[in-house]
Amino acid sequence: MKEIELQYRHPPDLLHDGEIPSDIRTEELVLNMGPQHPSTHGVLRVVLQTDGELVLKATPYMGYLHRCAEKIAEKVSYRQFTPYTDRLDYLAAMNNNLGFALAVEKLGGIETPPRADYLRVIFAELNRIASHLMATGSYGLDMGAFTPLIYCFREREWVMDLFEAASGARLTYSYITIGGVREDVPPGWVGRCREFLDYFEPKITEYNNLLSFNHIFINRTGNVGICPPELAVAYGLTGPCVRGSGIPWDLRKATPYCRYDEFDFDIPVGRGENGAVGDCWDRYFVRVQEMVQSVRIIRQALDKLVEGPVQAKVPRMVKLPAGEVYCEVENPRGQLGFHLVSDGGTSPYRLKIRGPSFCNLSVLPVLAPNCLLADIAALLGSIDIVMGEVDR
Amino acid sequence: MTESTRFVIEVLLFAGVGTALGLGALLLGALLRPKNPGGLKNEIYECGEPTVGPAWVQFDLRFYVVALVFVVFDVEIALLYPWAVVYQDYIAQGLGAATFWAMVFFLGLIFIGFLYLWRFGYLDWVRAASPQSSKSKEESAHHGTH
Amino acid sequence: MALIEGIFEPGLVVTTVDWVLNWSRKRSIFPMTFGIACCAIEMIATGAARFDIDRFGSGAFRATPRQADLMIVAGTVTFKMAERLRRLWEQMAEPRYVIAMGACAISGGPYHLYGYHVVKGVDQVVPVDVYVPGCPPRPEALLEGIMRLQDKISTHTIAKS
Amino acid sequence: MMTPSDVIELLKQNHASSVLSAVAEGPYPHAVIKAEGLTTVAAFLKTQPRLRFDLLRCISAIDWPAKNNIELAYDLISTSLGHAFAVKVVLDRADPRVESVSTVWPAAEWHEREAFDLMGVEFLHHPDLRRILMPEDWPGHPLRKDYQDIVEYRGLKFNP
Repeated sequence: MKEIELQYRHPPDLLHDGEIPSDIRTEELVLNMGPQHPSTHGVLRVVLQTDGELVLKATPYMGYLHRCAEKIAEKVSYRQFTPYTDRLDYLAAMNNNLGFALAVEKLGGIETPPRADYLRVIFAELNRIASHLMATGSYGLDMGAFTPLIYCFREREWVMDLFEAASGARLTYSYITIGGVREDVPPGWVGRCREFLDYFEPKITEYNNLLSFNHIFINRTGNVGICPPELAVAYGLTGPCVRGSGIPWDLRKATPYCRYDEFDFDIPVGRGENGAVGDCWDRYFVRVQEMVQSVRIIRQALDKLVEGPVQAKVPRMVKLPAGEVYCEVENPRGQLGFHLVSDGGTSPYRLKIRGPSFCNLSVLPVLAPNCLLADIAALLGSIDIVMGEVDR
Repeated sequence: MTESTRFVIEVLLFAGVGTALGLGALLLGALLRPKNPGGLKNEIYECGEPTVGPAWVQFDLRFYVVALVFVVFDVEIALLYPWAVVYQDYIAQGLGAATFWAMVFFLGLIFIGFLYLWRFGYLDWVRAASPQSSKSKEESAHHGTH
Repeated sequence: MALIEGIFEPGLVVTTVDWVLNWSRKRSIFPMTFGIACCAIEMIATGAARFDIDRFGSGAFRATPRQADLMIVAGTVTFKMAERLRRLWEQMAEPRYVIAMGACAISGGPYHLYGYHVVKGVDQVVPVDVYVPGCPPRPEALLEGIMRLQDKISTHTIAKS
Repeated sequence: MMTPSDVIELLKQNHASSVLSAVAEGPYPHAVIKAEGLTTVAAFLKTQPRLRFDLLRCISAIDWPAKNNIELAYDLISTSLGHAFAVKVVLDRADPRVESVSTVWPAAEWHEREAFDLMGVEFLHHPDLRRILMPEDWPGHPLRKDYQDIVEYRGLKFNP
């Protein structure tokens, strides 16, 4: 798989070997794109072997934020572990809660009331919008444009207010718990949510004109870090990274969960409008289009919101039968999987968390060679990792 | 107090105040800021990691070409300023066209050099013919880090 | 220790010099972009338009410790990261300050009991000036932390103690 | 789109020798494979036109000190056909050793490094088996049930 012919950024014919006299030899410089670096989106360290401007080899070193989530899962009860799932992918806490709740409910055979399901879909999609806003904003920052970040945060603050009204927190909500949702949304929340959607939809076209179709941005991200489809699937890429390479693989459509099959939305896929299919621009633009789809889903979910209880009858100390389950949800960054093994006790016997960013990052050493030094920031930003779920 | 001595005094005054402000700020800084070098502070900052491998390596020649082109155009702009200042007076004396074409000729000469570089691709970044890859650096990258 | 510290007796001149010195330091604290985990997102939100840290003069987030005065430890410090944190703190120029933002930086936070790889409190690694509790603390809490740091800076004096 | 029982049935036809046991119903349909036959079964699962499990989602290492073994669970899904399945391998706990499947699914590289790092499972012919999360000189494998917390590491005390 390694010898896939990657399209060189500079066509090889410029490599007129004969003309460059061989005595102008150059040595390699080993650089640390270390744990404290503005464009590594967290504490990731990449050792770059560079030859002048060209990167020959990039080896990522992780573990600087390994917070032992899986060991803690074996010591605390099921309900107590929900706050730790917020802190896995701290930009999409609702989706993490949903993943863990679905895994526990699947193993315990717990049915959730319909209103809870719709609320879960609404909050998961709202959190997808907030997470993609952060991703596009910080990607603009990586490429040197400061204003997109400020615009994206202006919208993100509105979503934060909606979350705060419902769950009380801005970033780590623990709102989606086992058996449903912690409490019902306050009165008038649905109206404010619709108001946000009407305000937000035209803003996406504004971002496109501001950043997506900006000539410099296209020059920096088009044709950079091209990831062919089979390489993407081989390295376990999921989410916008695999859809950017042209594969319409989305868990919400492939294996629908939590009533996602009742909504119609389509899966944006990279089409290579500004360079090859699967380059950085495609991965970025898939995220922008996904925000549009999320708005559609939320509108349909708000219309279908039925009255009723929001919490199933679940005992305070959840006790699951002995058994095993692997349950996955479509996080903004990819498939977040929980492999839950229970021995009948009140706390998981073993909980393996499959972080999408962990797998998406594994393609960096394959795509980095033959990139320019500045393209590493573009490549890393387009993969959009969160170190909380890489290191767990 | 002839015209010229007044002019000289003005220039000296101007230079004096300039340097005084500059040096004064530096002196003030040296007086007020705490100063205790040593320990890890003198180490090279590389994103919080100890550096891997030497930094004094044989760099690629392209950096030199790009630097040269920059110096040439920087000097060119530096020469443009005085010309722009006095350009008004020459227009008044009716010599506007001549001075304008003189500057265009000057800029054109340098631009031809730039076109040559651009055409033959010396500005594009191309992989060096025979990079001297060193396995040892990768090993030192391994155990130099934990 | 600066050249003029510790020479003069406290008096009218020294207090005015103190005031000017502390005023200039506390009104332009340059924080270092040192976001580790979830608190980093709240730190960026503090830097963004709504909670605008620029009102306190510390909006210029510097990427390198050489140009930074303040290190906001925003997130969980693990054993593997602690050494790098110490090195970064040492490489900052005096006068340097540290804000421990979030429960993880203060005492290991939710990872206190069973986190085998988490340092229980960043004050084991670097001397901390201001602790901002919360998980993650709201942007207003971080601004409060910066105000308390400004109060702490204004107590500094160059007189002979 | 094949149901788990079809997958197991197809597996038994082609690789009956290496399939020890299989469970089709329940929340987690899987087949337990002999450690020696893992790479051949893996290649079969990926290339078989009716299976085509091309996305290796997760490798989880589960420690059973009571049964004195370590289980490795490979969760697979096919992006073209949409069905999911899991394959398990049971290894001896004292010296867990298995062939690496990174040649079949390159995604396994990092998952195996993590299993080696946190659980101490040795993967043969792995391109680059190093610790991935813990520091290189960290004693022991933390996710084992009998892991004792260390008291001090490089001058930093543990004191919970």
